[in-house]
Amino acid sequence: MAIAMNVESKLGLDAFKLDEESHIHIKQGICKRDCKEKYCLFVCPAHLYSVNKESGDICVEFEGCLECGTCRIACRYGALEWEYPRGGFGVQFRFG
Amino acid sequence: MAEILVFSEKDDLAFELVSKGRELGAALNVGVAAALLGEGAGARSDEYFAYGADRVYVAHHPALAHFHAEAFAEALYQIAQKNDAQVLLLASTKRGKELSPRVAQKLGAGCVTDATAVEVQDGNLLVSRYALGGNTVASEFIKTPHKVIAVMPKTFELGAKEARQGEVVTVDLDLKEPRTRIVERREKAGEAVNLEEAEVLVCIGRGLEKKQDLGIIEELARALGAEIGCTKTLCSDYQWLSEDRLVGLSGKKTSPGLVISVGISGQIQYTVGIRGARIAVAINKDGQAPIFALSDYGIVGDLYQVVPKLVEALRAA
Amino acid sequence: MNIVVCLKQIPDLQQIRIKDRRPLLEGAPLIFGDMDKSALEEAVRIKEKAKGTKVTALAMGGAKLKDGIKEALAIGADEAVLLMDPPFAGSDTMGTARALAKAIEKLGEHDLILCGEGSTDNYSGQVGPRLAELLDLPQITYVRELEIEGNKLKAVRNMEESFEVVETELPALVTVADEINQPRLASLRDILKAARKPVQEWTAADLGLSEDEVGAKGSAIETVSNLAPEQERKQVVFKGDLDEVTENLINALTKEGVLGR
Amino acid sequence: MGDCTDKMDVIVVGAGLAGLSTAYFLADAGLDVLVVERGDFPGSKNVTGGRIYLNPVRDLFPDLWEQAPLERHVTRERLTMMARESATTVELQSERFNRQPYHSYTILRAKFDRWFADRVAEKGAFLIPKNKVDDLVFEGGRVAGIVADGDEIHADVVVAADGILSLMAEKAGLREKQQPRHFAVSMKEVIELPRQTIEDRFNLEGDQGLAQLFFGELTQGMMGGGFLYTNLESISLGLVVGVESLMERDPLQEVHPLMEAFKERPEIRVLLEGGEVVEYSAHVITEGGIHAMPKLFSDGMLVVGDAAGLGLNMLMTIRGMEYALASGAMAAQAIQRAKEKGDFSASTLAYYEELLKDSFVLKDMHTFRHALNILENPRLFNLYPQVVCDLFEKLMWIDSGPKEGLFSIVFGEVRSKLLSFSVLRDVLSFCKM
Repeated sequence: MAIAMNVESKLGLDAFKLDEESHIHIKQGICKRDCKEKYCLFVCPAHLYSVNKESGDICVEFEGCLECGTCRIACRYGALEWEYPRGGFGVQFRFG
Repeated sequence: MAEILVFSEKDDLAFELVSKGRELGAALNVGVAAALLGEGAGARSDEYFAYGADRVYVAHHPALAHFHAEAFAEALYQIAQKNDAQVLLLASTKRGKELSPRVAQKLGAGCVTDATAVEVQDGNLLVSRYALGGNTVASEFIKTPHKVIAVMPKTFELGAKEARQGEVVTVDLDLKEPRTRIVERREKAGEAVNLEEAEVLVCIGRGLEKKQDLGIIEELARALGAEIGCTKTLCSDYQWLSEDRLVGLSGKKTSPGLVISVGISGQIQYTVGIRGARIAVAINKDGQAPIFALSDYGIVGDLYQVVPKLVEALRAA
Repeated sequence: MNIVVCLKQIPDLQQIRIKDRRPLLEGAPLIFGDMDKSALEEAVRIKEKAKGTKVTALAMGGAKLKDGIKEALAIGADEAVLLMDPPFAGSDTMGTARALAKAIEKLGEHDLILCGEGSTDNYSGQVGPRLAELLDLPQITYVRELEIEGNKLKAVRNMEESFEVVETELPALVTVADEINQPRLASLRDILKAARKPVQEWTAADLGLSEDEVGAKGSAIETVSNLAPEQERKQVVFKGDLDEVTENLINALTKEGVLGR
Repeated sequence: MGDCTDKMDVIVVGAGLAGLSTAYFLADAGLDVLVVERGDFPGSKNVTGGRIYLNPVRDLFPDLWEQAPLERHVTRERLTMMARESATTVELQSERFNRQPYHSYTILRAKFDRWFADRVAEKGAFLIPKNKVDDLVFEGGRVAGIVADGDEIHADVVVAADGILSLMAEKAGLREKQQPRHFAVSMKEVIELPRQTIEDRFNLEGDQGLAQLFFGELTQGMMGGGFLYTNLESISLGLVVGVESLMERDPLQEVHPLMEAFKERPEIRVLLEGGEVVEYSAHVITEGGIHAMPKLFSDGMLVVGDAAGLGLNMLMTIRGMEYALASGAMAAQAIQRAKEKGDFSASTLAYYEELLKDSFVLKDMHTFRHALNILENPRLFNLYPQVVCDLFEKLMWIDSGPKEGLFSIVFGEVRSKLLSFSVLRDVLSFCKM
């Protein structure tokens, strides 16, 4: 297997216990009103954030969240309600 | 070992086992017999002979009027004991699968269910089955003198029919009335499907956004003359399709000539069900989805664009 | 009413890695299979309806079972019996059923034995029917709905072509399908409380079983190999515009002889 | 453990090194301790770059290290400055590092923490994985327990050991919202290679290991760097970028491709050849040092380890796990004292901070209080690595014509690139370390 990989396939290596509910809630109003930079699109090491082209909403594919917390710290506008996933859910590292 | 004894509540599946049983019997130097139990049993004896059975045991008994594992296990046990059958080949349908261990326990026998291959090795039978949730295939010998093997349907090719004669043995069994009673049968919604038989399969997964969109998948299936299968999410969670269309670990293990997986990422729970396919095709918008590594041909793209285009092209072809 | 639920710890399949076709089980946490959890949940639901019901969780396994069983007790089993003894290690379905049957007999009167219809790892579905045979009980497998009234048991079985409604009288053995219920998650408080529930550990000798009857020695199965299957797919991904890729695909499939039959 | 489910002596939130250390000592002292961990098992949510220094914590756990599932003891230390097309590496190979008891080890936390948790359970602590603490219970302004799934469980003391984001410390009002300036995001891949390949490739004998830090071009001028640690049968390779420098970069650039670009560097590519990536993880780490620490205690609550901001980038060494273990031990000590007094108010628990101040933990944090200012200097990540590599390259290069004198090469480079006011200021600021 090649060593070079894109981030999506890297996430495929990790074990994720999927919850139905997202542990990240985005206050779209704040994103649209206050945030021009959209830091979340750039700082997420799992590349989970995207902008919905039609609605302009910020979307997060929480299923692949590494729970690193970078977006939580980088969102200067308080648009992210970020909790850890429920117990037993989310990423489970085998090496760490 | 005097005999290989075959049983399935479905004659067509029993014929597959008889065909294979004949091959195994030749290698082990034993004959092949089949047990025909319950109402109407024995009507197709000639076909059993044509596929290779040397004899059939026909048993009529009130306790065998309906399939109850308890009574059927006792019946098979008595027939096996009386005729010194040491290998029992059953079809791993749901009924076959609940019957096998019970009769095995009566015989003090080791048992393998959901077998995907059986071969003779060193005078013994080497049996394969999926293990660890489909991640691996285990090859196993059964160490006990009696061996019970429940084989997945369609594992063995149906052999050619030959004009052969065999012996019909009517057996008297000492059976108790089963303690369970069937009070009702509720038909499952949707027309009957048999994915195991399908030559072409179109399987759909979470890439499909709405139930209404199944139409485009149906179009594709029509254009290909295919049956439709799906992943667990679509039938168990969303209930967009009936459960007999479930392909994978907890559903059907199929072996079509062609399977097209549409909008399916390729988790092992699903891919186990298409391992037997001769040619596998994937259509998925995520080019990194593991399904592509498990396919012969792939198209990376939005199924809502690719599938209609494919239907159009197939119709033109 | 006395209900015994049989549970098996299996490696968390999501955490198994395959390396050089070999499964790496080391490090994969042990969990109860989905259908085992459904069996337990069903037992607890019966207990919640029928006063005076006792649910015993019965499990065979290694040292980690002591931790794992807390979850079963937290979900609502009243007590647990653990078959933890080196001779049990490596038991196949026959040895497992033998040990479970002895344990159930030792537990005394039982009305209902609940099992998962198969373990989530090997799914061989053997322990339930074997156990029913050993205990001389009627077996009702693949159950998706279960009703118990007094001595009567009514179950809906999920068969290939239909749902089969079956009745019997207790005692009986039932194996459940995972659609029968959505097992609850054990809450922290319940897990803490569960620490006070009685847990017994029985050895093979306690059950009057010799080392040849259970474990690897008593196994009827010899596993020759257990490897990930080799599968070589061509892995051709067509690139280009939509017209081009569909045409390429149809050409390839025609060449393979799987189209137009 | 005791019989009372309504009240514990101590509830520890999070089974990382700090939380487990706290529970280890408290359970040993006979207190009722409950450790609540949200992962499938202790360790399953925990990541580190990769190495632990044992000397500061060796004596705290005299029985622990012999059996601990650590990876390799580090005998080779490398520091690599990366320029655009070249890299200069300084390497230390020390016999001192190869003498027992070993100085530092590489480590994989999912393995280690899980094992450590079993030791803690043996001491008598009650560990419950797969459960998340959602909130704190307050009674009369003091922390009196936790809320999990709607259930309240009470305790004399709650120990927040829930990692760097410490939602517990936040809920307890012990800190403000975290500032991007004080944190970096760290990405890491674990890449499997056969043991023998690792030993051959990095010139290691047996269980010897290598640790390598990188700075320069790999972060494209942003604050940060890279790391590589050899484990027994894998390599931990990672890249760290300051969150604020990422946010201030113009134009903004996605962080995850930096990791791939790093792996593509010729110096790195050869080290990974034939390997298989088996895990990708990421976490924020503290860069703020003492400036990013929350308040460490309140009535009924203590904060330990990463949750307390106890991590340091000392430029040459990255620290954290020792602080976590030591702070856990000191928290346990403070709690025991509070238990003896029967008083769990802030004034009694303040003893924890006194202990930290008297120890290497807060002394280090104080000594390296200027580290962030130095690290925020972009010249560290673009100019200096480039100058060093260019100079070295010129010294080594033989052209077709006559070679310039060595002194004049050095002087020329220094005069053209380093003779500026800002560089002088940098030198002065480095002296503060």
